[in-house]
Amino acid sequence: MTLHSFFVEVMQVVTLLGLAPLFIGWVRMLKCWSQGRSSASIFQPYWDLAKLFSKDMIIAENASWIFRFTPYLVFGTAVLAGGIIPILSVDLPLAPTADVIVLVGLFAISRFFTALAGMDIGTAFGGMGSSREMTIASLAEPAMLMSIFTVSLANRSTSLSHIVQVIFSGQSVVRPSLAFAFLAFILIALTETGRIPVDNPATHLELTMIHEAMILEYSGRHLALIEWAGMMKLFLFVMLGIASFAPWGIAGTEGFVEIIGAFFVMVLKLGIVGIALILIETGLAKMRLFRLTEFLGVAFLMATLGMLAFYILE
Amino acid sequence: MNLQAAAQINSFLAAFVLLAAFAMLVQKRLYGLINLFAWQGLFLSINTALVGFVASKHHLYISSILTLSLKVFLLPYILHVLIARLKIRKEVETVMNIPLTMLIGIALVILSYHLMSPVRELSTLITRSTLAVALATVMIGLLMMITRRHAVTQIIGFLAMENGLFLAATSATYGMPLVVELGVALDVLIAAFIFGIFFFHIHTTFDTLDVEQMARLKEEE
Amino acid sequence: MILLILLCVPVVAATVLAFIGDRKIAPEINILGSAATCAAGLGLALQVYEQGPMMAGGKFFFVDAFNVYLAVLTSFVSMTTAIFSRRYMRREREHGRVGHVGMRFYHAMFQLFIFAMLLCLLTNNIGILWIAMELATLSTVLLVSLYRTPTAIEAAWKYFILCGVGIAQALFGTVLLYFAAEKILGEGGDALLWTNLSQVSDKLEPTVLSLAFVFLMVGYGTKVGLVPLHNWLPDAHSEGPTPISAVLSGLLLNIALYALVRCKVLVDGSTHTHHAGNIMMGFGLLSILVASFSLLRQKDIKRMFSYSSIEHMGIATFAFGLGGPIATFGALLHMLVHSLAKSAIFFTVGHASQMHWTQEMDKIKGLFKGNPLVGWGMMFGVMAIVGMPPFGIFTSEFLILTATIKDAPLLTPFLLLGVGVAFAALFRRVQPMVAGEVPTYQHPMKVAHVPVVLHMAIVLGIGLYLPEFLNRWFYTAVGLLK
Amino acid sequence: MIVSPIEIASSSVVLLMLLVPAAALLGRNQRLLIAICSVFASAASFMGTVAGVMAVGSASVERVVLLLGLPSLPFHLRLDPLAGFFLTVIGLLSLFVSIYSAGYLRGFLGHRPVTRLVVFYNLFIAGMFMVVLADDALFFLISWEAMAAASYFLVMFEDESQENRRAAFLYLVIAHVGAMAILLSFGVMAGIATGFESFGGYTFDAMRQAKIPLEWATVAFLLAFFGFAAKAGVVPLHVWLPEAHPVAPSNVSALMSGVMLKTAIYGIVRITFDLLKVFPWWWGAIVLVLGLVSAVMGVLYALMQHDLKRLLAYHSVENIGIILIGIGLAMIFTSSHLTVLASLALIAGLYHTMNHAMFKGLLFMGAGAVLHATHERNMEEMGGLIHRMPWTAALFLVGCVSISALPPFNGFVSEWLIFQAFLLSPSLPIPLVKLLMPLGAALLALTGALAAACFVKAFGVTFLGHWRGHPRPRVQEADWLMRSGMLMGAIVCLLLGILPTLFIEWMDIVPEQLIGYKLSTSAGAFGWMWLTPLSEERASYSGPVVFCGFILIFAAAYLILHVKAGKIRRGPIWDCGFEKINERMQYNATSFSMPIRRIFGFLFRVKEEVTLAPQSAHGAFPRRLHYRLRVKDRFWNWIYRPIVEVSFWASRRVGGLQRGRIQAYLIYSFITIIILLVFVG
Repeated sequence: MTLHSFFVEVMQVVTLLGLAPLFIGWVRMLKCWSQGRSSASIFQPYWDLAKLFSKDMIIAENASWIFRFTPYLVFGTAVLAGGIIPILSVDLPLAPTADVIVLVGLFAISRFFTALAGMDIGTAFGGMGSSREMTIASLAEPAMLMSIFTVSLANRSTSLSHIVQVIFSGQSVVRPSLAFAFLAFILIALTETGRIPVDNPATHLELTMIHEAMILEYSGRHLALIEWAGMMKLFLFVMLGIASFAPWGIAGTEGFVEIIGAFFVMVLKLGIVGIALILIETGLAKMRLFRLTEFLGVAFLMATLGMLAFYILE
Repeated sequence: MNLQAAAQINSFLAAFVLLAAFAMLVQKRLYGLINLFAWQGLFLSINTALVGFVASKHHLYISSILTLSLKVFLLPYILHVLIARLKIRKEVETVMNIPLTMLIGIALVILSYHLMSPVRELSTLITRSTLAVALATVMIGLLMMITRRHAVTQIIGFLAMENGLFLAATSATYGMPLVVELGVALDVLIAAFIFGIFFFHIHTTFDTLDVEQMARLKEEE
Repeated sequence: MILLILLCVPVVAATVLAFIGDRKIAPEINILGSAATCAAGLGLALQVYEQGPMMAGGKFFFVDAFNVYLAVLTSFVSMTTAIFSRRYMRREREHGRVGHVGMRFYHAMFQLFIFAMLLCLLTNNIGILWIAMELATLSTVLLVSLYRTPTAIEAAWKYFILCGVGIAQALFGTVLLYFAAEKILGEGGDALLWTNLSQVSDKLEPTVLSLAFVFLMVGYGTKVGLVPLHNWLPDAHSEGPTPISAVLSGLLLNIALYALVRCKVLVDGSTHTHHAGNIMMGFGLLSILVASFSLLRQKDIKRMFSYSSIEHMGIATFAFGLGGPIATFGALLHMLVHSLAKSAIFFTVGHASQMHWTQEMDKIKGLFKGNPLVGWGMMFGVMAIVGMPPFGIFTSEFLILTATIKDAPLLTPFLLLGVGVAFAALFRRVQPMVAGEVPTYQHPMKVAHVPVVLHMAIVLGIGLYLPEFLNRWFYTAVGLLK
Repeated sequence: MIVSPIEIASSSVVLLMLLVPAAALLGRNQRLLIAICSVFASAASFMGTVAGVMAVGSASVERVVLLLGLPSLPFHLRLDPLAGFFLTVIGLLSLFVSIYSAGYLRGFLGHRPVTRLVVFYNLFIAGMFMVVLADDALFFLISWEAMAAASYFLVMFEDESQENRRAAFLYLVIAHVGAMAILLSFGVMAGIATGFESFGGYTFDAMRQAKIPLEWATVAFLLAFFGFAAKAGVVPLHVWLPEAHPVAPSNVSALMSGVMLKTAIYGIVRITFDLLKVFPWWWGAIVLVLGLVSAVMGVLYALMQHDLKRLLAYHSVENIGIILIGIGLAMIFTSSHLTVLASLALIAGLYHTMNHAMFKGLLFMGAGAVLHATHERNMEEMGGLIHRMPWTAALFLVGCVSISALPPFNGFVSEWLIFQAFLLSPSLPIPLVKLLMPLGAALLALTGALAAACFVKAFGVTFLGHWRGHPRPRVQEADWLMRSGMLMGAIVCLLLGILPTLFIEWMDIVPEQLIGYKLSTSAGAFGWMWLTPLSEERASYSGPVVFCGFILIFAAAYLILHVKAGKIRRGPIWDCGFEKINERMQYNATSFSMPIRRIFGFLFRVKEEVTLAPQSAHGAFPRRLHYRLRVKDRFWNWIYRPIVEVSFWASRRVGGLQRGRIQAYLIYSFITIIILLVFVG
């Protein structure tokens, strides 16, 4: 691996860290517009993070080390994932360390610890959040795997950068199975990133919240790390979707110019995705918890159908 | 005498033994039963003696005497004494109705004839025909034990079976080896003592000799 | 010579004990007598092992690998039983369940019984075999009713009548056998000698022999306790004093089976068909199934184990019926280990029921804590009897099962069903008895360690390592039974 | 080498056997007994491990024939890589558990004598060793049943309680029925091998040589699979497992759950891949389907439990299912001659065998430590233990993370391999199985996710929050022996997670001998850091990098943020403005799993009862509310109860033969004679 690829790696992580809040800002702005409100600046998330970092913290008396350890882990997994998913280029030295399954595993472990942190304090809400989160995840995660499996079956690899390369090389024609997989992926992405209709990132009404309920006790830099990780997660899912379904524009192994190009293409895609996301969110309303099982069931079913379709039709 | 006559007499006596068995099957009175048993023993011993004479098997005389003393005198005597001692009722009732019992008995006779016919063909002895009778007697003895519910009658049935066996031993094969016959006799004797003791035990514990009383040991529903 | 000693010692002991059977030293004499018998038996075994089959008393006795190992087994188990009965009967007497006469009677009859069984085994004359068998029955009848309780008397009566009838059938069979043999061997005693019969068996008239076998089967089968001729067995074995139950279950059944097998050999030799075998297999299988299902609902401990004896006799009978080297080998081994394990179980059962003065299993509890030897003895005994490795019975059942897979694959499921049900039933009952806390009404007592430990050790040993001499023995026996 | 592995192995068995009488003698001095026996048991297990490692490493096949058993069928011992692998698994966990028990058993001092426990504990380990060493049917079965019997007594150790006795009984009966089935299967194979003319057929060698016709092979396989499944706790034969494992002393449950079940896996592999060798694809399909069912049902039942050890026991069902998925895939691939994939799947299965042994052992040891400290098995009462027992908590957490298949721990690697095997299945020729594959992958994924949920519950409810029950016990940390036992387990879990390539290279000989393909050539192609099952285009995973990545990023974030460490205040819990929030208000096991119960409820017999106590004086609110929840296993009513009822019905019928009337008995013999006479004449 060359100096160049290391540079790319760093570039990616920086992009991730830098752009994730911006994307959130963009999404929020769109949301306000769509609801006819005047919006905060697109850079507002940065200010929020900065504020949280500078604050000092209150931790509940009986918080154990798990509670304090979780934010770093969540943040760490997000960054690590950023080094693996081809955002700008497929030529990543870290790419072979982890394929899609590992990626799902990374998200899973951060969820695992977030849920534990939720139970650590011993409030009703923490427990509630963890319980709901794990329930949803236990349906969403397999669906996620299924839809990704379909893609990787189609491209005969589970390593993302290879998938992208295969798609570039044009070996993989458009397939019905991929359609199923894509649909499933959208539903799951909404679930995993805690968007409407599954969870409402804006709410703090105790009984409706899921993700928020777990991190209720966090403050200061811990909260900042978790918020930031959350933003990155949304960003990463978008990137994951792009890489596995519409990777065109991601740079190959050549010089800097492509990467600059890839950067702008990516920003463009982000903008579009943001709009799409808002359209979905304004279109739907938050569901009751037990309606979610149907929602996720559909996702799971579709993903499995996609894989079946691959086996039957191709 | 000539073998023909001997065979005649032999089968005649055998028939008598069988007849006695049938009579026992339907005899209700205890004393009568014992007497019939004694008669059966008598026929048996005569038959044995006859066979011994015809076939000049002298050890058969001994077994005939054994039979006489044991089955005709000793056992009936013991039974009489016991009955007297225990002051048990004279009447015994049968469990099944007599005609049916008779029919079954006859069926048994037919069956045993049928079964023994191949064996008869093989035998060259003058007494071959009595083998079937012997089997029938054994079976009827068993049938008697089944139909009666009185300890004494059961024992008599058991002894009747023994008679049948004796008949078989003497008729089918001019007598078993002497040592065996002696042993069998000894066993019968011991058995006699044992059931003697038993009558007392049963009578003292259940103050009746009705075996129907002895049905405690069983698998519960 | 040794053979005569072997037979005389019990008679002498019986006569002596008939007079002084109620003295304090009577148990010791009893033990001494049976120990001497056992020694003689071992001597005889050694002789046979070195010189092969032998006759004695002018063809009157015949000893080969088959019966000598049973003779040794018989004398050995009767010795250990005598040791066990010392403590047991003393306690019974202290508790006033038997009086002076009873004790005399008990000891005398015990020795007489041993004599009868040994005579059964060693005689060469099928008639004598029958007589000895009857003698064995008669000598135990009154022992069964020793306690004079209504149930005991009832049991003894049934035992007496049913076995008497059965034995009568056997005599008829013997007569027929003689009838057939006489044509070949001429009249007189020789015609009943097994040695002669076995030589000429193929000349014997098949029809007669198959008829004879029916009667012998029913007759000796009654003594073996094969279903549906078994009804006397649970009663008799559960009502008598426990030492008697031990020898009845452990030995007498074996002897009867031995007689049956001897007859089967002749019949097979004559008819050249597998009829006899099939009949035995039928009886065996029926016994296994009926017995094992009956086990499920037992409440009386001794009754339960007598049902298990029926089951195991069924297995052995089945195996003999199956024939073939492996099955026969298994059957012989099974007879050996079963009688050892079963008598060991009865020893522990006797002590257990004495500790609680009841035979109801619901009342027996906490033996592990109360008396480890009894508790663990019973536990391991049961594990052995249900065929758990590494005990010997597993080996025999292993052989029998695998042989069945070969010769009668369709019967294997039934066999397994029986064995499995018996397993569940026995454990279901034994577990609560051995485990748990000691109940208040349990009183400690001194128990006879030696017999239990000895038996279980041998059973375990055979399971782990079958000595070469036993192996050779069984093989020669298998050869004889071909 | 100087001493051959099999010598070491057999001497370790001998050592364990010698401990039995020794323990019986030392019964007087319990403390000494515990010390000595733990030391020697650990030594023996260590020897076993060494032997196993050497056997696999040297790829040697050694035989020994003992002069025991039947003279014509002596005991055959054989140590080949497969046996060596399982020997390693068993030995390793036994080592850890033996060290652990040295501390754990002290808890019994003063309460009850542990002689029995120690004796059968050693017998148990010896039995497991012998099972994998056995090379003929008789010795295999003897060791198999010895193992079962020993564990039976261990389960029944605290025999006062009805519950324990019932569990032990159920366990023993099912185990014995299984053993009988195995016996039959051996019988069939031996019979084909030599036609029963001699005992020679009962050696495994003879069975290997034998050309067994397919229908008989099928019979043998089905019987054997039934038997081993009964031992492994495959649904629906699993009912004994959640009964027996919780009631046994925890060191024993660790061994039973961790390695005893694995002997069944060993048996399946041995019979299918080694003895029968040739088999149709649908055998594999059966194994695969049953594996999937067990995995899903196991984890779902586990989620419903609130007894910690019971929960873990159900997870054993799940993991056995996962292992069987791997084995089943391997069988399918083998039958369609895809050796590469077959060895991949087999490796995955065996890898998970190893992993499950480690983390399940660790978890049971942790549960034992909790039980030991709190005398409580019911999670509803627990909570907040992480403050009192930090070590146990941390180590238990490692177990939780591993079993939930999360990187960088070991559980993840094996499931990752199985997923790879699934993803490579399109090359299968059999259409029916091809359809099975995606469903299989889906269910496996579901299982993993549910397992994560279940262990968030297990750890969160047990160790986090506040103590729920009152009174609050005096809890103190497990002693150093118990901790070190668990620590070793945890370390192995981590190593297996981050260094899979080395491990695979070590155990690679097993599939090479059974299937005939060496995976490590491709798997280790990029050095020890990169695990690339087939090719790095296909898929790749690097445990070390992920692990280091974590470390680095933590470090970085932590350092950067603590340059100016804003001070941390400890404050009371924020109660969202509600009044007096107390520990009874925490989510507990039942409430945590409530949503999942709602979703998958149709799989169980769920009984919910809510009763309101009479209204209080002023009416508005009920004074107290009783909530009762019962979640039952459906299989009990479907399969087991009918069997019991039928057999008792039969028993009643049979009892009709014995009604006490002597005439009836006479009639029986009368009729018997008549029938026989007619039959003959």
